[in-house]
Amino acid sequence: MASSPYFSLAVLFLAAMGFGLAPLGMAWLWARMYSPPKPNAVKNAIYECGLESKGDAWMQFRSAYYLYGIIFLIFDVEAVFLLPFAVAFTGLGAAACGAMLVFVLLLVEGLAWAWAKGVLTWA
Amino acid sequence: MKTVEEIKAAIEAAVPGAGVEFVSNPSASAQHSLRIAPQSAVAVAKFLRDDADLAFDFLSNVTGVDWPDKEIAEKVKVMRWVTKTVDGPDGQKVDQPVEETVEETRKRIESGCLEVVYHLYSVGKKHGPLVLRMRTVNRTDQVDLPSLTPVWRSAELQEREVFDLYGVVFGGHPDLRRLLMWDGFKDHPMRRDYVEPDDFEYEPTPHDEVLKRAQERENREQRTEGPRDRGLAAG
Amino acid sequence: MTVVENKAERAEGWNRPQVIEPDGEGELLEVAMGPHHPSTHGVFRMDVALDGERVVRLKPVFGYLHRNHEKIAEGASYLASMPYTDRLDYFCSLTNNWAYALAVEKLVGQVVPERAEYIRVILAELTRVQNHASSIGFLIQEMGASGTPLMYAFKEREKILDLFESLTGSRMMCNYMRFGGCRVDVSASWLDATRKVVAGLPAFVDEFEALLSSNEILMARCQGVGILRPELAINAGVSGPMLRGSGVNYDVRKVDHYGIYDRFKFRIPLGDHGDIYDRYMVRILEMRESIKIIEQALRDLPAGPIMDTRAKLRGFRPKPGEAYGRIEAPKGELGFYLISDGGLNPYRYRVRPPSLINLTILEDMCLGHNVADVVLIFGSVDIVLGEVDR
Amino acid sequence: MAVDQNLKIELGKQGIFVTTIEELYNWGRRSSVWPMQFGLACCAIEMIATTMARYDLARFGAEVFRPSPRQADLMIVSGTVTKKMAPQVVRLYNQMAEPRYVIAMGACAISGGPFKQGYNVLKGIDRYIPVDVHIPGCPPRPEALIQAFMTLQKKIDGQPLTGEGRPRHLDAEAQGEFPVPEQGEHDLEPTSNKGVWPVPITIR
Amino acid sequence: MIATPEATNPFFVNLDQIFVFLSNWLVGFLPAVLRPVAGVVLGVVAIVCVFPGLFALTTVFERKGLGRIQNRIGPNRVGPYGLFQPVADGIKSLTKEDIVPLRANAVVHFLAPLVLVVTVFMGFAVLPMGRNMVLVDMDAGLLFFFAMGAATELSVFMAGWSSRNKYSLLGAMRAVAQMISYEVVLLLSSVAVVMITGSLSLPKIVAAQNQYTGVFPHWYIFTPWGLAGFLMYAIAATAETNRSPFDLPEGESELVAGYHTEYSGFKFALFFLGEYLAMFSISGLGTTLFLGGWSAPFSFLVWVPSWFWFFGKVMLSIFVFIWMRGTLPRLRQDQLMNFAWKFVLPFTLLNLLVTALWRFMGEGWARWMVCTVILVAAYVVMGRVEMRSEHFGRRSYRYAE
Amino acid sequence: MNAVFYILAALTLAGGLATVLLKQLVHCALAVTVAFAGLALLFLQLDAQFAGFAQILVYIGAVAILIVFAILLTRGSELPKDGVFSKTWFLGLVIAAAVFAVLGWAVLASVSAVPQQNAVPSVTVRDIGIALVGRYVLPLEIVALLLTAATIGAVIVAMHEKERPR
Amino acid sequence: MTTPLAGYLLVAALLFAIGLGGALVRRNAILVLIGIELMLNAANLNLIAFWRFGPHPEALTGMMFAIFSIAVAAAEAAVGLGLVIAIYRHTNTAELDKIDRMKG
Amino acid sequence: MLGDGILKGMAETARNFFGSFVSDERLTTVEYPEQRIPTVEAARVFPFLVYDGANWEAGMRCVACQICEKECPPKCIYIEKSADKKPDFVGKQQFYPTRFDIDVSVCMSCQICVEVCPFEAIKMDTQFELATEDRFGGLLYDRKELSRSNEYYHSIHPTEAGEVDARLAEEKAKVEARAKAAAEAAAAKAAAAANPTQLAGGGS
Repeated sequence: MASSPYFSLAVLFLAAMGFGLAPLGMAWLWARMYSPPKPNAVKNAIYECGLESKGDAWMQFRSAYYLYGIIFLIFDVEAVFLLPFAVAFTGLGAAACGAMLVFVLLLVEGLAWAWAKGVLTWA
Repeated sequence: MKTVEEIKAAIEAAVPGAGVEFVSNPSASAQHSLRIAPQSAVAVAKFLRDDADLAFDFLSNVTGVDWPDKEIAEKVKVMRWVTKTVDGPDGQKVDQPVEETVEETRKRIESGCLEVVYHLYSVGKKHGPLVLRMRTVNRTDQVDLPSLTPVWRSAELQEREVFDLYGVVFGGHPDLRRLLMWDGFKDHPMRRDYVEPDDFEYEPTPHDEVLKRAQERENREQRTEGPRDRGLAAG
Repeated sequence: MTVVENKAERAEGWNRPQVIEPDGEGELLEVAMGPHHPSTHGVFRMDVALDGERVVRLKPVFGYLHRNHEKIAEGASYLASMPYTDRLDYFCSLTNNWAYALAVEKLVGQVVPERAEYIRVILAELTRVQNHASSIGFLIQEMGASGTPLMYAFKEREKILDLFESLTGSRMMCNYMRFGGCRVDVSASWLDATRKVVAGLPAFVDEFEALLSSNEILMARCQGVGILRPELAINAGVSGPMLRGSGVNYDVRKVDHYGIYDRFKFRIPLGDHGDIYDRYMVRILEMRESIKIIEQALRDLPAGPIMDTRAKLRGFRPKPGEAYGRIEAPKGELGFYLISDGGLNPYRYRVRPPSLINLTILEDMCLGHNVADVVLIFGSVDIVLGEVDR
Repeated sequence: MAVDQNLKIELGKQGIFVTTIEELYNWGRRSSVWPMQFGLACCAIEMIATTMARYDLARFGAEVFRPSPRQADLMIVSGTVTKKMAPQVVRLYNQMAEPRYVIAMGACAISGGPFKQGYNVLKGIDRYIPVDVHIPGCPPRPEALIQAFMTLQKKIDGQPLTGEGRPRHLDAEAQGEFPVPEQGEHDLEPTSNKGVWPVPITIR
Repeated sequence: MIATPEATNPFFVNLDQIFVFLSNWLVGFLPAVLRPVAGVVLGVVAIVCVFPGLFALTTVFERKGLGRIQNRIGPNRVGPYGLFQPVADGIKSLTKEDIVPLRANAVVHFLAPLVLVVTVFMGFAVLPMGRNMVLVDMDAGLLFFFAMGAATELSVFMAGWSSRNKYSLLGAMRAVAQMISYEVVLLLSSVAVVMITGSLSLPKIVAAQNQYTGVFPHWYIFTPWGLAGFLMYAIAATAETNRSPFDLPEGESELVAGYHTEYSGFKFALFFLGEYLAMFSISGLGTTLFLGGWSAPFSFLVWVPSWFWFFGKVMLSIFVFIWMRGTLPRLRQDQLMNFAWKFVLPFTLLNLLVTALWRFMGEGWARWMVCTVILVAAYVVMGRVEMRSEHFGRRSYRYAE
Repeated sequence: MNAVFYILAALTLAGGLATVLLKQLVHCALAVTVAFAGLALLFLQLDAQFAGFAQILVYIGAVAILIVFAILLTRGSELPKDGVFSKTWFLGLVIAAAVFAVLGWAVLASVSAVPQQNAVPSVTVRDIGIALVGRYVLPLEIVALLLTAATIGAVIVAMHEKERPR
Repeated sequence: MTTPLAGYLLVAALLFAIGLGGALVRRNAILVLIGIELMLNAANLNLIAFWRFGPHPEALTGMMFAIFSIAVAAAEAAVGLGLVIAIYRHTNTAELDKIDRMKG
Repeated sequence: MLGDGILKGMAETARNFFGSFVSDERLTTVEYPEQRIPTVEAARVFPFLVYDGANWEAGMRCVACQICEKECPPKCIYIEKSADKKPDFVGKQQFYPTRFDIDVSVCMSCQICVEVCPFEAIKMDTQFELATEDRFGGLLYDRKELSRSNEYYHSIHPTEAGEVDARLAEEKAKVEARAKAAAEAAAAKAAAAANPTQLAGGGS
């Protein structure tokens, strides 16, 4: 079991967790023992340039973010297909590469369309 | 550049009934000014800006001046009847009404005003300054003046400042709010009769007014609370 | 250049900021930038309404540094206001001194000895150099350059401040000029030191330009952003490098012929686009011109007294009257308006602060731009809060 | 404690453990004072000059100017605090995380300075928040700010971790919130925080 | 590998493998059952100790280096040469009060820095830091790295959203938009390397580059497509780690401190740590992909331990990060996004084609010429287009007398 | 079947349940990433390394971000005033339970009939790559078409008609 | 439980049911989509499990299906969420019953 | 080409980076407090009171004329005049200040007090390291804390102090000459007045 790569990853995961949690725990202990936290209404208010915060930050955002998200998603998926192809690339013939080229070009066409449509222009 | 008198004539020619008044400046700078009537101010301003010869397109400076109510004491000669003891023809002293001129000081309050002063230059013709002035009727309720912001944008913030600090209300100003003091503030601090808030608590090197207040406070504090240990026992 | 007279523009409200309609998607995010905000050069606040990241409304809020300069000056003697003028635009105390001295001299008709005029010119131009360098430094700092240009600017500024200190006794608050001259005379060693510093300035400007002027990121961020049309600039009373960045040839040094500027050969750089980059370049080029002026002044500096013999410090009572004196301060036209009622104190004392009036059109320049541009546009106006709020 | 703190730490690294937790704590605090990016007026320029090449506050590990009060330790009140600004200053101070320090830089911050006669000027920030170090000057030279900074470090060094003399932030009873003044019709209300600023008495 | 006398010298071989031997030696004390586990634990401990230590050093060197760029000294008082500065900063952060705003979402607020640190640490698992020095050699190592990198975006969003602060949320949204845009480039620019190497396993990628022609190594950066890919990778890596000139999410000039505005104490320190660790891991990956990983730059230097080269190269790229931070102003959001999608991404896609061309053209100088010409021409043309579409360029100025 | 499987299964299901039950939408989105991550780990446990990492990359890296964007774009951060469950929640629950019952029965009833292979299959990324442009080239191109169509469709649907002239 | 396959299949079934329940029970359209996403993922788990324990893992069928399914599900998510955003823009709500009412 | 401006900038910073190791021009830090920028002669920080001789109280030049108090722009000087008089440096009977307070937390270092002082009694110090934790005790200087010897004045402003000394010596000489003349005249007068009596006496 220990030879499995995932075991190392799990150990690293736990270690990283520990690395994050240990100092936070120490900080908490320190606060318990010596330096009492002193929360109050002004301190725990939202910071806004020294003024009282007006309105909520949780507001409606614009669709531009989402549009970029879509294109990113598509390219992420493309990468998922591209990576195994790339690994196999050295042993592949021109026809197989052509197939991949078609795949990539189809997605690029989507990108080009979005570009032409002005989606890629951040407002 | 034309002289101020020539400009005055030009204005009067262009804007009938402008009510322009020449105000001379006795100081060495000799920057004489024109006092314009508020009702025709915008028309005059537009003329000054758009006239090809004058072309005062650059409003450099806008400021307020406070002329407080003045107590004028004048001596008036008054004729009145006074009972005087005169030597009568029979040697007796007789009281007799006599008409006589008496000097009497009479006090009257001359209503003050708020004045707004504009300094104009011309960028195209490179001349200036032309000084314009406007006066309000008094300092209390009739403090309206027309805003020149539609003519010269640079008046926008400066007129707001005059409104804030002097209390001149500019009619036609697009956004007349306080500029420097906070919104809830009530006074106009640049007026000469403005009373500062009593935030005096302590000053190590007091003078005059401050010293008086320091002593008052000192007495009050000692009466009510007694001396504090953090006090600075100076002297 | 001559201002294009566009009659159609003279329609009602042409000089107001355009109204930007939000495009209806998403809500407006109302953010207060300031008074404690890293990019507002101190305590300035802009209430910004953002549609996405696009600014659709911007209301500047002033007064966080309103220190009642004018009120204090009306209660103090003419001389006592001089050190207060240092604290108006605290980058350029010497030009403030000069403007105030000039106004008082106009009021009482004092003549300044020639040597003092030369010293004033040298100091004012040194002030201009260090102000422009620092203001560019701050502008690029806002662009996020981790302070490197600012550091270089301040390195040079320190040299100039050393000169100020060894002459006037203080680094920033020089309190040097007096009505009718200057407080102390310059020494030969000071002049030598100045020559040395001035000799190093062109190299500094070159370095600055190599670091910044052709940087693609800087060009991309500054060009075409915050455009100010010349007609609006004039109408809004904008002055200084901002006005010239918009292509208007107007420099009080050339127009009013105050001091002895007529004796020096220098040019006025002008921008054609009126955007941030033009303002930046106009400042860079003005620095180069200022160096030329200083060199000429140092060469021609005459001997002689530095104070008008009739000048007096205490009990200074001008005749009743008024005067408006202005100079070309590094940030624009700095004017002082004084009314004397014959007393020891000015009856009315008014500062015409270029910083405040240059901010009149802040909203016009910012509307429709990205919120990140607001910071830059604001930085390119080059203000100092001490002068804006007084 | 004349022994150099750095030396002590070094000794500690080499196994000679002379460093108590209190000293370590104080050493850590004083060696890593991050100021808040907070400039008010003229003095702010000198404060900036202090961080610049000639004076280089970074040598003390204090060049990390944090724009957010949450991450800052030190508030350098550098310049005139007007009545319009005072509530914001106090709020910002409140929003800083403990331990926090305040340096009142320059005449205006200490007492209103030359502008104290003005109607809109707060006569000293210490009317509302506790100030650790005062630097007179108008504006103080950059070196003076560095010296004030060193004074602050010395002050931190002298603070015990427990017991009577411990600083405010270690004391659960001590005040943690400093009321933000309101802007009234003529003046701030209240005009000072009596808990921080007991009015001193002068006998003239 | 070309055998130089030093390379075969057992001393240098031992030096090269010193950490491997050390680990084996230490593990040797344990019973055989525990040995594999202990080996893993040792490796993990090494990662968890070395990189935070490197982070501490880097913060000092960054501050000192920036100082030098700016003609000043930088921290030099806390400990010898200021080296204990990070220790002090750490102690300070540990003992600082932890503020969670009342209206914030406390759980997410707490989790965000943890998620960041954990995911960033995970990336180190597949980086070969020297010969035989990799925690996990997986068949899909590169994919794993990117999968972990993708999760950091979520932590940034969590931080910004949970703070309920306008600047935080705006900063987080910016950060996420920026990171997803450049993540694509990061992926696609490494695909070129994978195409030539034929493996997603990072040790294999290094091994493929650890060959020499004469004294010169076969690093991919020394090929036209490799150089282009590296440039794009470097740009994307800078953006991905939010470093200048792409540091908008923290751009203090408008967003105060970006998504960690409301963080104090050690949580903030964890963000700081996470950012630097991400910088290390992304530089480590760049080193592995394009700069030959742990291989020596010249064949006569192969006797120098491999881990030295790896860390040396990483530190060199960190230096470039610092250098850029000291020089460049930052871009604007729209410019940054446009740059990613309209310049970097198309160029990277083109680079993929060129890479394919490179393989199909076979050995010889012709492919050097053709590939170089295509890439340079494309760069110049696209650069022009970029400058024109963003409306900037050099200007001249006029004077009035 | 071992402890790891149970842990991962529990993680996944807990993530799924939390997604369905939590009030705050952003919390749901974060919980669903946990479920995604658990699934990815299950894939890894099933020796499908590539699929597992691809799952993390696509779902946690992209889909979760997209969900989060969608939530912020529709003001989903605010808690709805009138409950998070629909009026017909009970019916939904019943249907879900019924479906689970059917599925579970089917699994338990049929799975023992399927021949099982317990040796670890040795599948490398290279194999996948070769298969992708070999046997599965048609699905690949179709997926490309689908993705392009999805891009265009999603963009058109989500794009805001710009009212202001550009 | 006799075979490991059954365990995975049961988990998948449970996840599917959870997803279905979520899709049916929640009012918010985004959560409905998330529920559907969960169901698709459950199917993926099935695919992988069958591939792993099936007779011909070297044929890669289940694996490839899973990968394609990931791609398709991602595209579905993109379009679905896009629809939600579009609907929100019209009706100013993402709650399904309210959307219903708006139409009616 | 896209990017050459950036490269140019990078080259510039690289030059500065490497230059900082070799050239002083590119490493301008002055490591305060160990190194100091030499104080220039003209420097001014806060005022002090000059006294002659060894005893500050006896030698204080200030005659409590209160001109500086009136002219001080921020009004940070507070003077109380004595009831009695003491001889000044020329021996003339003068008032002296029983209190002379300067609140350096208000002082704006403008030097106007120095300019208006007709008695060369108040001068500007160059000491700027005045940071203190004590707001009131530390920043309100009384006349004892303010007084510095003429030698100190010479040490910080040698040229100016020399001029002042020369001027004072001249004045003193003038006064003495006048006094001498007056004394002589008086003596002569006295002699003239005395002589007759002498004569008379002699004559009697």
